[in-house]
Amino acid sequence: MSIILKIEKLTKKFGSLIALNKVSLEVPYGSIVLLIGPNGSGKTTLLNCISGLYKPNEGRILYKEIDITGKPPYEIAKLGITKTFQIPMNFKNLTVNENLLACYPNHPGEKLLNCFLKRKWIIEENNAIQRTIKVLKILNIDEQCNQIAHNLSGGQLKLLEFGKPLLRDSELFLLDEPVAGINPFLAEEILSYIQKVRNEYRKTFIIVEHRLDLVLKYVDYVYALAEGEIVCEGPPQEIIKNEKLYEAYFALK
Amino acid sequence: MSHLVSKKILAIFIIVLLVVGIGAYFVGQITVVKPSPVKPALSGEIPIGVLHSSASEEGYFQSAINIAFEDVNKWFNESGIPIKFVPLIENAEESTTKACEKLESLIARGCQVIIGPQWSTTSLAVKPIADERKVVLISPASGSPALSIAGDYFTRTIPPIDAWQLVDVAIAMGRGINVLVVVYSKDTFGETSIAALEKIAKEKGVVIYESFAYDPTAKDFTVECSKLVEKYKEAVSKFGWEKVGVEIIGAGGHCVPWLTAVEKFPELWKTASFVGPHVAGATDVIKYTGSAAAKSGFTSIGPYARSPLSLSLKTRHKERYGTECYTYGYAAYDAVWIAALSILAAQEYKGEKLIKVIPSISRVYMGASGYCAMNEAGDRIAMDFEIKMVKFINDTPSWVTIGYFDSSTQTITWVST
Amino acid sequence: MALIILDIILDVMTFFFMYLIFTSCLNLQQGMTGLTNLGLHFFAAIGAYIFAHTAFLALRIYGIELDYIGVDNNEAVFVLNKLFSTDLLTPIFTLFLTIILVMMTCAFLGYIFGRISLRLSGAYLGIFWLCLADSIEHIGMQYRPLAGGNQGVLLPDFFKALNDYSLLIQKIIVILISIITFALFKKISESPFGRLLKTIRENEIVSQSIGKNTNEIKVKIITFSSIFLGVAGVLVCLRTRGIFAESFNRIDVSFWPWLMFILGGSGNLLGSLLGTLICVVIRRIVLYSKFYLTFLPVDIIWIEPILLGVTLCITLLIKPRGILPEKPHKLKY
Amino acid sequence: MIDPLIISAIANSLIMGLVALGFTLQYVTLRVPNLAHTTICFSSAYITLTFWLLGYNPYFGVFIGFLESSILTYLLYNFLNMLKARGLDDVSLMISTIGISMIIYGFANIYLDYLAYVFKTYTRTFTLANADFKLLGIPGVIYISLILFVFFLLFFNWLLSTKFGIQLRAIVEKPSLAEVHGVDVKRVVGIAWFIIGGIGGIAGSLWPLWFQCDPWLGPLMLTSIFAACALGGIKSILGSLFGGIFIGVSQVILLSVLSDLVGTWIISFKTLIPLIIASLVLLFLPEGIMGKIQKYRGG
Repeated sequence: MSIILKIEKLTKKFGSLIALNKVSLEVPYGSIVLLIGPNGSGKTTLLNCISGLYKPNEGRILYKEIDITGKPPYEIAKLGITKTFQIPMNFKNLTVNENLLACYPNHPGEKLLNCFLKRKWIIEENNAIQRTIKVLKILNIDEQCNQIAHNLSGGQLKLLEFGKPLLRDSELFLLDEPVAGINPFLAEEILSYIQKVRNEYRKTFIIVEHRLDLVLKYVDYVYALAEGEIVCEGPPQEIIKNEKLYEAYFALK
Repeated sequence: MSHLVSKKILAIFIIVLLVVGIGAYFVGQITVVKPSPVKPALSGEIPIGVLHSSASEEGYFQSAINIAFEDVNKWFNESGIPIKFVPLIENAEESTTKACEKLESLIARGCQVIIGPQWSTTSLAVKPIADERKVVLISPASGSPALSIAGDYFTRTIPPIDAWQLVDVAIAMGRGINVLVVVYSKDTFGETSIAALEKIAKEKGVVIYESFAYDPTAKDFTVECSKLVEKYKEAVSKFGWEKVGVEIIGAGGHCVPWLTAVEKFPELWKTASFVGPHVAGATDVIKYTGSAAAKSGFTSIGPYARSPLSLSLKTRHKERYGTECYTYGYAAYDAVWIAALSILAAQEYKGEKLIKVIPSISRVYMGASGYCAMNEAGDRIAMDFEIKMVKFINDTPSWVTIGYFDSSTQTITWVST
Repeated sequence: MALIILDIILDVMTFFFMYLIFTSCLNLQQGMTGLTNLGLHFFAAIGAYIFAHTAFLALRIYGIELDYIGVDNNEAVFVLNKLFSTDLLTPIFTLFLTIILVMMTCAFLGYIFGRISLRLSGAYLGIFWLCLADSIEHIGMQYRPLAGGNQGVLLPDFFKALNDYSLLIQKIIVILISIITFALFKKISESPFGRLLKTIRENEIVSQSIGKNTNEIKVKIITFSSIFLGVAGVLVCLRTRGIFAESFNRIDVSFWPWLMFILGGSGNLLGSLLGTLICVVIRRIVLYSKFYLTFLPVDIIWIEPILLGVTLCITLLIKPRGILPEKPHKLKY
Repeated sequence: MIDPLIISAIANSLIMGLVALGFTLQYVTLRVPNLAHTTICFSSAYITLTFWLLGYNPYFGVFIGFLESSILTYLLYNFLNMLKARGLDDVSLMISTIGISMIIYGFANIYLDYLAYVFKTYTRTFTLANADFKLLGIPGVIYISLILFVFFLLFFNWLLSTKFGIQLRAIVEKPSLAEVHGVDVKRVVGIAWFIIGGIGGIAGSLWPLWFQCDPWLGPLMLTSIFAACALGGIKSILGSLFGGIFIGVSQVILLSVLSDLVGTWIISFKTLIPLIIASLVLLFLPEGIMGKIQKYRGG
């Protein structure tokens, strides 16, 4: 089982504060990896480093044996890594469908010169629309399809956020708290959908989530971070027995 | 849905505008081309356009123009001619694009003669339109030699800049100056003036030691003035105090800031000759910077005419507006008269006719600014000048006439005070 | 009287179409991409300055040596007018060449300045452009060889050969070019590219995280719109039959388009069109109706800036998103 | 007798500093560059003129100028808040300030026309330099502006240490948080704008006592003031003062030095100096000098 993402001794400093300290981890193809840890333990920083929003100070990030360390976000995204945001960040004044359509990968109509000739992009556009509708149906927010994004409720925003990576056929999904603030049933649905996607298309997921009760039974492998270091790792069943985790969380000594 | 509707409406509106407009234009062309079958003998109200080109100096001759229109209408009324002239006043506030717009709006309102524009820059800008639409411009203030072209529709009631600079040089020479330190405003007036000055100075054997430009939009001339002082000192050290004079070339509006700056530099208070912009008798110079002007012996020239009109205009302007009539006010006053008389002579209110009549009328008209004879190019041939200087008269600075320039003999007769 | 009214209509139309170019560019930059630009007169001035040098190309062709920017300007114009009264090909070629040159230069400059201004955004960017444009205007006014300085450069009548119809032809050219510009920009706003631009306006980071190279696109947009701004500058000069740096000042060329743009509705091209129409019509009505507004105790020319300001403020108060706000993109299925 | 250049430089820089101070404070409190600020400030110069025309000492104008300008600024602040409540973005707010400045420009011209009509004189471009008193051969405006400058410097030091000042700083740091902690943002910022507008008004009313003044002065000064603020670091109030002083000095001294170096032709390009400084600073030093220093201190 080969490795899709390999992180070697990744270090990220904000001024004097060390957010990530020599973090190394490996993510195999088609796995669902969970990152847990108390707030400020650097989970989100890690994701941001992978997706290129932050430039790490040291270490390397290898994606399919390609070094993507410090590449600009759009290139990394083009390579097939998609990140969703903890607080749903979307294009507020655009409609839901536009939000999704914009995510459609390498659209010919998004070239300045093509856009004057409709025939050059109309077919691709239709495909995009079909796909969007499918995704909207899956996330059952298709009633809100033509609403302006900032009129949606928090949960719907989460769903929209989760819809973006589905529209892009990425290999690796970085989901930052995908089910936080969503009612348990929907959360279960989303997570099971993640598993379905994984099983059918062999996509890979890295999930940051606090609600272990919901998530644990879906993931294959867990990394626990604390103060920017990986304190323990392992399959979910073992990790919950591991007291290092509780130390990390509750600083028990 | 409303989206589409508004789209449709707009589209229709545009198309209608387009069609109507172009159609209108053809109609316009045709009607303009064939001589309009208007009244044989001229009568009724006739609009004459007035186009100011700067807000800041508007006050300088709008007042004179008002008086002129009253006089003209009074005269026509008394002599029983059923014509009344109404001024249509526009102001282009120093923007050439605006000037073009306003001119077109004046033409659209049926003006065939337009008094103005004021400054050479604006005149140059609007001249092509005037030529195209065959409308006569009579400028009371733009002296750029670039405007003296025969066969165009631009005329003026002041002589080209050379005439003015000739006087400035004559003053200097009359005071025994043969070195000049000059500073000029970086605009049409200033640049053409300095060119003329250099030419004349060369002929007369006056050395221009140094001449540099200043930004007319500047709000503080201290730096410029310090440079001026620097150069002046150099010149004095080379040629001696009594040989060196200072001249400032610029629009009338620059007098006040310049004199403000001069007051800060005692070196300039005692110069052999200090000649400034052509604002002889301007009230604001006295009001705002009187002491500086008096200290530095600020000298300036204005039109001078031994004509009753001149005096009456002067006095009435003073009593009505509380200010002296500005130099170009006299010229503007004459412009109105010439326009009116030419319309009367042509018996038809059309630019093509009038441009032929105006020069000949100007040759028989003795105006407030003197004898306004124009040449073929529509430029005023000559003008007599009054040389005024600001002096302390029992401790209140005021304008004093120190001499007269006779254009026929090109000599100054100094008044002993 | 009828003639006057028709004249006025054509006049209004020319102005409308001239301003339409500026407002559409503004709509593309600010309304869609979120690139604030208070210095629309920068590229307009550049285009005009280039025109000042190419306009007298014919002299070279006919082999006449004159300092057409400086002292011999009038003579040059005189000569050219005489030549053009029989010749139509040369002037048209000159204009064509001018427009090509202006397009190329403005594209180049747009690319350069777009690149170096990437680090700025929002108000900063706007004021950066304002400073840039004001300085270029000032240089044009002070430095004679660039564009005649304060005296400006007079242009020959390029369609002298069609003596009476020359004005009409010029106006038609303005109208055509502006319609082409509008059509192109409309295409952009309706295409996925327009959607992409909106994503940049809304949230650049997200746009990057879904694989859009936002910087490239921004530079593209500035380059593209600066081409049309430059051409608009040429058209302004063609209309005023002269090149005067001070006619490219902030109020006429930047603030008025901004007002039209805000009035019509940001991000909606039709809104810009409507705003332009309203503003131009109002302005011309004020201009022409001056003599029926004599009851006003003040000089009418001060009414115009007040009108600008009041219209803007009231619009922002009553309809913050403009008369025709941006339409949400509906999906039918 | 001091060289007038120096006096010009001092007067110019002090006035610039006071105006730039207002611009920065308004920016940091509302996050909107108030492009009408200079127009409002220099509109109080007409009050000075009025007093002089009425035959009083022009310095009476300073007090009324303070009131006029501060009230205008306060009204503007409320207007901007009204717009903000309607969900306008910063750029639209900035444009609205342009509109305001145009309105003020128009009314200023009308007012000057009125003065010209009443006092039968030319008021379009005016300067009251010789209406000013002299002390030891130095015009009074220098003393007055110096005193005011120092006074406001101390005043601000004191103000920022009071409860009001702390609240203000909290707002500058994080408006939402300040609001949560029970700071009446509208009131505090409103007062700040009132004061700062007044200070600008005083600076503006001192202007005609040494320089020339006309209605277009305010809009013209905008770029210089912005250059000053950008140079000092748009976020730093102290920086803007120094930026203003620097620009003010450079407009006079730098120009005269340049004209010595490259020749007198440079003088006609004097308006370019602030424009170029502003563009360069924006491009290569966006956080300004003060920002750089703080960064440097921060390590």
